[in-house]
Amino acid sequence: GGGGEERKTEDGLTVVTVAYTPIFSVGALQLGIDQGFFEEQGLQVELKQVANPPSGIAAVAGDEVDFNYTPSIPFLNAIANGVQLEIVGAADGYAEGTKAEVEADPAVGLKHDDTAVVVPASSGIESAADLEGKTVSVPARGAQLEVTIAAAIEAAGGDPAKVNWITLDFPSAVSSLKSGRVDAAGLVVPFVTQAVQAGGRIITSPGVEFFDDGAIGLWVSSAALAKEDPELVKSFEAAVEATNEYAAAHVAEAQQAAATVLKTDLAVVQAGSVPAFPTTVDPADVQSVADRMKELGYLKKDIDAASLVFGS
Amino acid sequence: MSERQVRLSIEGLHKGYGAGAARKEVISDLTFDVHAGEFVCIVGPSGAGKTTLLKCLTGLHPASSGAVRLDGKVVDGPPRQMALVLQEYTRSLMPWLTVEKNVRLPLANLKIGKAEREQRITDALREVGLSDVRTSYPWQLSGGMQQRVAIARALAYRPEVLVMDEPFASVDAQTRADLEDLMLKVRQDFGITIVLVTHDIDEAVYLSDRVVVVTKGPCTVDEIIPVELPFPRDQIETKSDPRFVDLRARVFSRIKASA
Amino acid sequence: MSERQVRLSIEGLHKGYGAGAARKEVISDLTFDVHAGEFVCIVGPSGAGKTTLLKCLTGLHPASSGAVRLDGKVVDGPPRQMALVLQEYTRSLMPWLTVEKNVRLPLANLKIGKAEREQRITDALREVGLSDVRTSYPWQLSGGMQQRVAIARALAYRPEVLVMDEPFASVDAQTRADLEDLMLKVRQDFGITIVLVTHDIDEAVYLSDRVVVVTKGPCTVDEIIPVELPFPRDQIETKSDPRFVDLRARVFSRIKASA
Amino acid sequence: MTRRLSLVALELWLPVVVLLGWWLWSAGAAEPFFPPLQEILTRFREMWLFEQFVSDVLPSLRNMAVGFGIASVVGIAVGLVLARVRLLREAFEPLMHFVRATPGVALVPIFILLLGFGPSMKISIIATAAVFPTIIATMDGVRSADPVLLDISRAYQLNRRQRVTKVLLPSAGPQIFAGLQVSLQVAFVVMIASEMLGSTEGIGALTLLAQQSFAVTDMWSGIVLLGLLGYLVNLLFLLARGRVLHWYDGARKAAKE
Amino acid sequence: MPTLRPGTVRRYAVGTASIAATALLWQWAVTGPLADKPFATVPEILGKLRDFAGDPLFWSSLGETFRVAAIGLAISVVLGVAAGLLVGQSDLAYRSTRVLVEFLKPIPPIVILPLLVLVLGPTGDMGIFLVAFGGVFPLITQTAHGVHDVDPVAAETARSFRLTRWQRIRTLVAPTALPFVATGVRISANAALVIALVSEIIGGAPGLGKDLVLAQTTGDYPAIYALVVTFGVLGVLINSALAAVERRALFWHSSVRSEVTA
Ligand SMILES: Nc1ncnc2c1ncn2[C@@H]1O[C@H](COP(=O)(O)OP(=O)(O)OP(=O)(O)O)[C@@H](O)[C@H]1O
Ligand SMILES: Nc1ncnc2c1ncn2[C@@H]1O[C@H](COP(=O)(O)OP(=O)(O)OP(=O)(O)O)[C@@H](O)[C@H]1O
Ligand SMILES: [Mg+2]
Ligand SMILES: [Mg+2]
Repeated sequence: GGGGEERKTEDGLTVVTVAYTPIFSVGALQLGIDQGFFEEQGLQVELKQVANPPSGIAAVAGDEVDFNYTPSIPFLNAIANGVQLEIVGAADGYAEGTKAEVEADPAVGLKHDDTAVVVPASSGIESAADLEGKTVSVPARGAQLEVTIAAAIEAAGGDPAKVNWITLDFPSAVSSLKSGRVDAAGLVVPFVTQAVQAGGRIITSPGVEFFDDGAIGLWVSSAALAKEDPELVKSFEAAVEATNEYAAAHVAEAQQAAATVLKTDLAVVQAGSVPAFPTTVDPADVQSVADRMKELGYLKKDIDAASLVFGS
Repeated sequence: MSERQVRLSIEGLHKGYGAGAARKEVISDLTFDVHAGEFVCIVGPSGAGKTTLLKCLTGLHPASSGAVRLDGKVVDGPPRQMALVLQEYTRSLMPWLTVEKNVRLPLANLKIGKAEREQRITDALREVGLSDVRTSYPWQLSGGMQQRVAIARALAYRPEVLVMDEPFASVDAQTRADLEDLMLKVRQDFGITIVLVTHDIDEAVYLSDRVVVVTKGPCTVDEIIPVELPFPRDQIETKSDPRFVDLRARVFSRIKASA
Repeated sequence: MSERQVRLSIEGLHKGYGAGAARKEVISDLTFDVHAGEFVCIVGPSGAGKTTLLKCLTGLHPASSGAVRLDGKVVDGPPRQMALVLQEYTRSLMPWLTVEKNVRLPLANLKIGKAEREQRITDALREVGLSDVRTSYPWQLSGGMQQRVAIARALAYRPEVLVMDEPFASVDAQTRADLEDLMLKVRQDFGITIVLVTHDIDEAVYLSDRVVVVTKGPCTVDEIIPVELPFPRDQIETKSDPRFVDLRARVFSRIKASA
Repeated sequence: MTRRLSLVALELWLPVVVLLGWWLWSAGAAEPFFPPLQEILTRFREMWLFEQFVSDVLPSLRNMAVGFGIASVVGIAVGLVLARVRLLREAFEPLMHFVRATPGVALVPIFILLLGFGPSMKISIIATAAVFPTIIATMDGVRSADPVLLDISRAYQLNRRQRVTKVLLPSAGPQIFAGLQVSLQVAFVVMIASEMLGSTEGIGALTLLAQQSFAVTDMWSGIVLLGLLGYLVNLLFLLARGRVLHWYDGARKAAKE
Repeated sequence: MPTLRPGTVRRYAVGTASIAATALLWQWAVTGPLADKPFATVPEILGKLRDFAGDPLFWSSLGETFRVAAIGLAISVVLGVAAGLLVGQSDLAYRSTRVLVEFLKPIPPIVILPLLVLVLGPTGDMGIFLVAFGGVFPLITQTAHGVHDVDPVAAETARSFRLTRWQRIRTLVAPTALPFVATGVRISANAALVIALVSEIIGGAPGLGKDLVLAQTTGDYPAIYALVVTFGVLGVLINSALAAVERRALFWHSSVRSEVTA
């Protein structure tokens, strides 16, 4: 990270460091790099993998990387706690009409939403409301899965405050589900598939239910960078926009790129959901997430999403 | 007491340290016997190999070749009926145990009652003059006192064979004389066999039935000198016996020759 | 050599171990002087406090009260011109250093050239009879050899005041005699002052200008016995001098009385 | 009395200076990740005194104490056996180093799989991680016992139990306690890590939750709590050590008198 | 001696046999009682390891992890031994720093990681810092205890000859503390590997940790366990190397000596 002269390469490109979390939608970024959208904007991207969005956010806030991938929920958590960030682009999300489609036919949930709540097939849990009073595993407390599942429970008429949340990594969650140590598990693909194969049943796709159509995964930078070097941020924004436009039109290529970056089989990626790649971030989408989180008690104060988008 | 019966026999003993080119022969073809109830002193120049010999004798170190036998049985580890006082007395007491616990430690395994055990500890400590430091730790004692704790430990064990390596090196002349007489008395009372290494020629002659003079580089028996002075012996009387003076001179000249 | 000049003075020395109720007074109101170039031997019963006295003398332990002065200056740490041979010789050598490196260790701080340093090491080791084990480690040596390494270390240091605690306890009679003569020669050649603790009364009388007899519990000066035997002394001649035999008997009876 | 006071002063001057420095520096800075010390202390009081202390701190400490206890006993026993039995040492040393180099992220799921996520899982993880420093230190300590003492115990026919309890363990005591002190530190660190997964309560769970959700002040107050507890537990440890090794400290202090 | 002595051969044979037995036990467990659990079989793991062996990226990951662990460990040894010598010898230093050190010791790397990422970024430097932070305290503890182990008689000898402070440290204190330090280094060495990995998992430097995160997100169990095996082997190798160095450096120490004479 850091500004100054050493950012320039010999070809006159500006080096930007971008932190990402290893999920399938990172394929789009790689595709965009391969397609030269960043070079067109005078940028040379240096990728840094981080384990989870919070550490990426810390890296951005400390000016150690320039941009970071984060879903809107950890982003809002950080904002609420005084971390100065700005949204500079969309990373992934749901295509228009997805929510309606899934509501009409829950079976297609997995196709769009890579998250799901799985229960043992034989359990009596039929809807999210039944999760009240149960033990539910999530990969991290206060993060996306917990918030979305809580919202689903509330929407179905249950009380999310009465859920016993428990942190578990996905492999442990799958085996704990099987051995009955948890009543339900919030999972992502490919673990959803594994859990279903091992006798699990999907009761809800909390992601689609929670989010409106539009961007969920965001590209963010520190507010300081946005202020000091708006030109740089603007070029990144433009490159991301071009990237997403191309990726949305060439999903198969994006999946292939994801398989390469994540060093996994293409089949594994294809088994996952098909992400949408929105070109821009609609502040209203983020705002509605913030409002829902406030309602559910995950945020302590009101947030004005519009002011967080770069250039606003 | 049948003194002619062989208790300990050392036969063609060889012992070296190190291996290969660095090997150093310390004991070479050493042979002698110790009879039951006998008091044998070993004298010889510093670095001759006396300590090494005692370690082989007690089975602490294996012989390179040759054999040590106790009552006809080959010694391949410390035999139960032996007790040992090592030259490195400062390091041979457990610093974490008080004086009385140091003495008690080996007694726990003997088939004797508690009362007898405590009696033996009390007696042994009294005999070496340490009754008043029972509950001190070794590191709170002077060098000579530590050495006497090691002696008390061996005495309380009441071994049949007692092996001692310069046990009186650090005590004053008076205490030394007392301890010498104590050894003679213990031998008398319990009929035990004693092998003792010393640098004090007077002491060797005063105590022994026979004095074994060993030579240096490598260690082997130079001469075995019988001491035919009458028992009981007495510090003043025996030491002024002309035979004593003769023997002393003889031992001294042997050591001088072999150094 | 002006023997009347006071080199070391011990004045009203008190020293105890422990604190509070557990406090034990070891040295009580001890006073004597050592003159420049003098050879003083200290004898006394085991556990009297001789080692403790030497440690106060060399400034290793602080006095509880009273003072030790070297050339009029209070000793509050080991003075540069002193060397010390400790009673627990096995533990005073560094096991990770070879014999010659152990001897070399304290020489590094002296303002002498490399050649002289090596010469001193060679001389000192030769004088104690250890020329052939220069590169051995202490734990490869016998007890008596280790003790001689400690002596060689002190000799090579060429101190003005040499303080030794039972330095010959573990060597054979012949070596002991040689080392005694070595001490006399060193004193003669370099005019150094020597304070030596020993349990061997013959040795004390043979070596000393004066013998200091200390008593036990607590330690204090019992008697200071001047030894007016002529120099140079000789192992056979001096020891058969009737004055020597008298002095020996006198020292012995004092120790006996004070034990 | 004045000696006491000056000792206390000696122990406290640096921490006080550091605290003051931290207070002044953090009071002015508007860094979201480095909140003012004053706020941290306020949160500390709100978070941990005293309700949460019973519901979250005590269970964590109990897990740590039990785990450390098991690690101590097992570590000393295994270290002793490995030091004395060459065949076992040669067989188990590679395995031991293998397991030690295995990251917790890979081990924790296995433990969860086998033990669920109750206290027994946490205790097992703590004990497993904390046992190694003690094993290694005990092994090294027992192997450096003075050969003269070993000769003495052989000569006097000490049986195995006596050799272990009266000779080997005491002589290795100083090394064992050095190892135990490291184990204690490991137990502390792993106590936190063990609450990373499968927990809803405990110092670690709360501190990590705070960390993940950017409640930075809460996270700092967790760190402060950990530091305080660590200091206190170490004091207890030193007290116990002093009792067991009084002969050792005494011998060394005697020489300094 | 550079030649393979019978004892060395024997040691390797026994070690290899016990590892083989463990592998068999594992294979039995994952094909038998734990068959439905997310583990990988020995052939799967070996197959994956073979793939790794042919993959230059794997080797560069390995090298990076090793580099971070080694540099971090080296720093913690230098700092830990220096600090341990200081607090071991000076009561003033010990008492002044005790509260702070004991306060810092129980703070786990995972808790302060975000702060480090903030200050140092997701880089190898951060990994090195974490490894050093994790390893330095065991070394301080061990070294300080080692310093206290100096034989009082030897210490008096050194004082009586007025050895300078530096000489005392070099010729008396350091050799006495060396066995304790050696213990400390062996304790810290494997911890260094683990912490290097953890820092990569979060920090994203191109090391094995990153590969492990990838394997976990994609649920690739053979890869997970192949990486675990890689780490274990690395740990064993590092320890063997340290033990060999130790045997040389401590030739005079009774733990090594006994094997020579007995
Ligand atoms: N571990 C060892 N390695 C090599 N050489 C050794 C070892 N132990 C002893 N020696 C050598 O063996 C010889 C005899 O040693 P030993 O201790 O038996 O002599 P000693 O007769 O008891 O002498 P002293 O009267 O001085 O105690 C010495 O030359 C010594 O250097
Ligand atoms: N650290 C200590 N704590 C308590 N008492 C001690 C300590 N060191 C020595 N003493 C006591 O001080 C007294 C004198 O000991 P010191 O070693 O000075 O005697 P010594 O005259 O040198 O005896 P020896 O001739 O046996 O060497 C002894 O009674 C001993 O028990
Ligand atoms: Mg000997
Ligand atoms: Mg003494």
